[in-house]
Amino acid sequence: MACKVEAEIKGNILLLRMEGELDHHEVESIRSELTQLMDKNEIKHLVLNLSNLEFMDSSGLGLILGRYKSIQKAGGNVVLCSASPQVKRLFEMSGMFRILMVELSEERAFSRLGAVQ
Amino acid sequence: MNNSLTCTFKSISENEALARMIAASFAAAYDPTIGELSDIKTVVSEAVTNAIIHGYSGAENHEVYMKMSMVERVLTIEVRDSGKGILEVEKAMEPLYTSRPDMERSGMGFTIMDHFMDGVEVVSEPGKGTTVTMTKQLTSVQAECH
Amino acid sequence: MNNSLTCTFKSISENEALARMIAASFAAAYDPTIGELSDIKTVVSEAVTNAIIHGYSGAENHEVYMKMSMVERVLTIEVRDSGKGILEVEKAMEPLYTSRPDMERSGMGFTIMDHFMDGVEVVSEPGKGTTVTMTKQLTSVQAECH
Amino acid sequence: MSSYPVNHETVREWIRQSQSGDESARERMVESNIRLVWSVVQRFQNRGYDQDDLFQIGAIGLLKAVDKFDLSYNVRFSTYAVPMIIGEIQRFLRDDGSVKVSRSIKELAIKVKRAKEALSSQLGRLPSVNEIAAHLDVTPDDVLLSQEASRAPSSIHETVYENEGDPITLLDQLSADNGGWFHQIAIKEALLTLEQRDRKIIFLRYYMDCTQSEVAEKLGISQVQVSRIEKRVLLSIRHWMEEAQEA
Ligand SMILES: Nc1ncnc2c1ncn2[C@@H]1O[C@H](COP(=O)(O)OP(=O)(O)OP(=O)(O)O)[C@@H](O)[C@H]1O
Ligand SMILES: Nc1ncnc2c1ncn2[C@@H]1O[C@H](COP(=O)(O)OP(=O)(O)OP(=O)(O)O)[C@@H](O)[C@H]1O
Ligand SMILES: [Mg+2]
Ligand SMILES: [Mg+2]
Repeated sequence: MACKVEAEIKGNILLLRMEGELDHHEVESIRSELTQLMDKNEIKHLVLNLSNLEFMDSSGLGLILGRYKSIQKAGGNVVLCSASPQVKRLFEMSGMFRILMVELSEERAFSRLGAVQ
Repeated sequence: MNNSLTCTFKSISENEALARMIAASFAAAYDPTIGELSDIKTVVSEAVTNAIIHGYSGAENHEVYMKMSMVERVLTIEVRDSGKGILEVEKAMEPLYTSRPDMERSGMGFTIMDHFMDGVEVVSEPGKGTTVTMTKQLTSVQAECH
Repeated sequence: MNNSLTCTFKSISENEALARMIAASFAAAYDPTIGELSDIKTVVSEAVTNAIIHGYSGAENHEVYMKMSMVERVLTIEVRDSGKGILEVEKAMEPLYTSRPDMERSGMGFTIMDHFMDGVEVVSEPGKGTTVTMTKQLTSVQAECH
Repeated sequence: MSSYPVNHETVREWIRQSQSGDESARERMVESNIRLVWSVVQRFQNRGYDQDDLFQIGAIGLLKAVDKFDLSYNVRFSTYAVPMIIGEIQRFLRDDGSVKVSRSIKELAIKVKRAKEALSSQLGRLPSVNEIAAHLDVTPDDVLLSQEASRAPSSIHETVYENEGDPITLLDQLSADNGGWFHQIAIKEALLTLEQRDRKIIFLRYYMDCTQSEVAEKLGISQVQVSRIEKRVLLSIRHWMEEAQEA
């Protein structure tokens, strides 16, 4: 299944809801759209809702890490609010949980970032 | 029941999903758990992606070969390319090592294969190509609910 | 996007389902209609079953070869065995002709392939094997949202 | 099932009678071709239709064939009837069949996801594909396909930037204090819990930056062994750290 990304912008926070399968093929096209979107809207923080992401491999890790780096430069944070066990395992394996904030819901992620701002 | 399947497909990124699907279909006959199936799909995705982006540097007119076999519930998956090969296999297999940080690769591919499978073997010759062979013992559904 | 895939698998009846799945996965990338996908699965099933039960008379230690390609939304499926071959192809393709009424075959396989696909070609040599090549034009995505 | 071979001339006679209004001849035609209709219907399995319903539709095709068969031609009735039966069923299926796979698969994918969750908590483990299929009353094929199919072509393509020079690892790229997979301090503590050889391997690998082969050489074991031990140790460290965190 192709990967669908739903983006929502609130102030300087970008919320991404990802759905389907995030592999190298999908990442290639999503990345450029995403960087454009982030630049254009002067995004500082990123919130990831991956609850409907059925599949991800290291290509997805690369995509998220890439965004993390630019977010970090801007002094922002990347918050993960939901992910399947398969995706969580990859995050764990690659040490992603050390750089991601984890929250239980989109709302809590927003309010936490609001506090950080 | 033992079985085997070989296939060859073009080195286009669309075929990462196709390879995953073929692997999942092959394994499905052995009634794996959804977790095992997802592991299998992940490692096939890693190996095929490597063949396409590293082995063939993204050139689409090449072929990737995949062989799967099942013997006594031990699954063996071989993914082979005739691409540029790996100079230092050891180093390539290190966690977080990538030769393509510019492509936002994270260098986790081999580490993931290693973790999700029972065994991973990489044979490569620069200029000739790379063969990754992975094995995994599937649990039997009965064995789990003792 | 054009693509092609070849695969080889053992002549065991379990692989009828595998071949169907592979064909479905290959075609699914082109977003066919449900009807088209079912047609494709059915004809692959017919051709592979023929290779196994007629070509190899049910012997399990042989190989069936399948090739799929997609060019401009024209799907070509080739199924090949190196089995006993067909003496009279014309006759074999007639509706209701079967050489195995004892197996309760109904002699409908080729007729179904003919109806579900745009073209079916059978090349066979007794003692050498049989190749069935089928083509089908998939509806274009636009055609349905008029 | 009453189906029996009927000779060619008898069939033609029945058709003649049937076409001139003899209902019982028409019925006999249907009866003697039940097998034929079924063998067509079989080919439409797995399309989500009741076989009996499809049989009824197929029988309509058969009757049309009886009514329309031209006795002046010298073809066998079955040769004429089979396409009519197939055609009738295909016509019946066409409306539904023209739905794009992507749409129906999406719907099934949602069901599969729910079933996965429900069965996981019910069984206390991840369900198998067959268990999900049985739960949803669909084929295992469909479960698989719903997990991964219909990959729409991607729209935007990006430019790949080529970077000359040494490859940089992620570790270099992530600034701050990130020194590997572990917190430096926590790992030191965890290391104390290890056997001597295991500790040495981890030390060489993650503090001295040795490759697996280098470690193997130093310890006089094979690289594969190093890899195995390392995997096991990392796992135990992770467990240790998780416990430490919970405590
Ligand atoms: N088939 C191959 N052909 C040539 N080189 C390869 C091949 N597979 C892997 N490599 C080399 O090994 C390195 C490590 O591979 P690995 O899959 O672990 O990480 P990656 O592909 O760089 O990043 P990631 O998989 O996390 O996206 C690659 O960067 C590449 O240099
Ligand atoms: N691959 C093959 N090798 C050898 N003979 C074949 C092969 N495929 C078909 N045939 C011959 O052609 C005949 C007709 O094939 P067809 O698929 O139409 O009917 P069937 O297989 O006999 O019955 P059904 O497909 O309805 O179960 C077969 O009975 C067999 O004699
Ligand atoms: Mg990789
Ligand atoms: Mg047949």
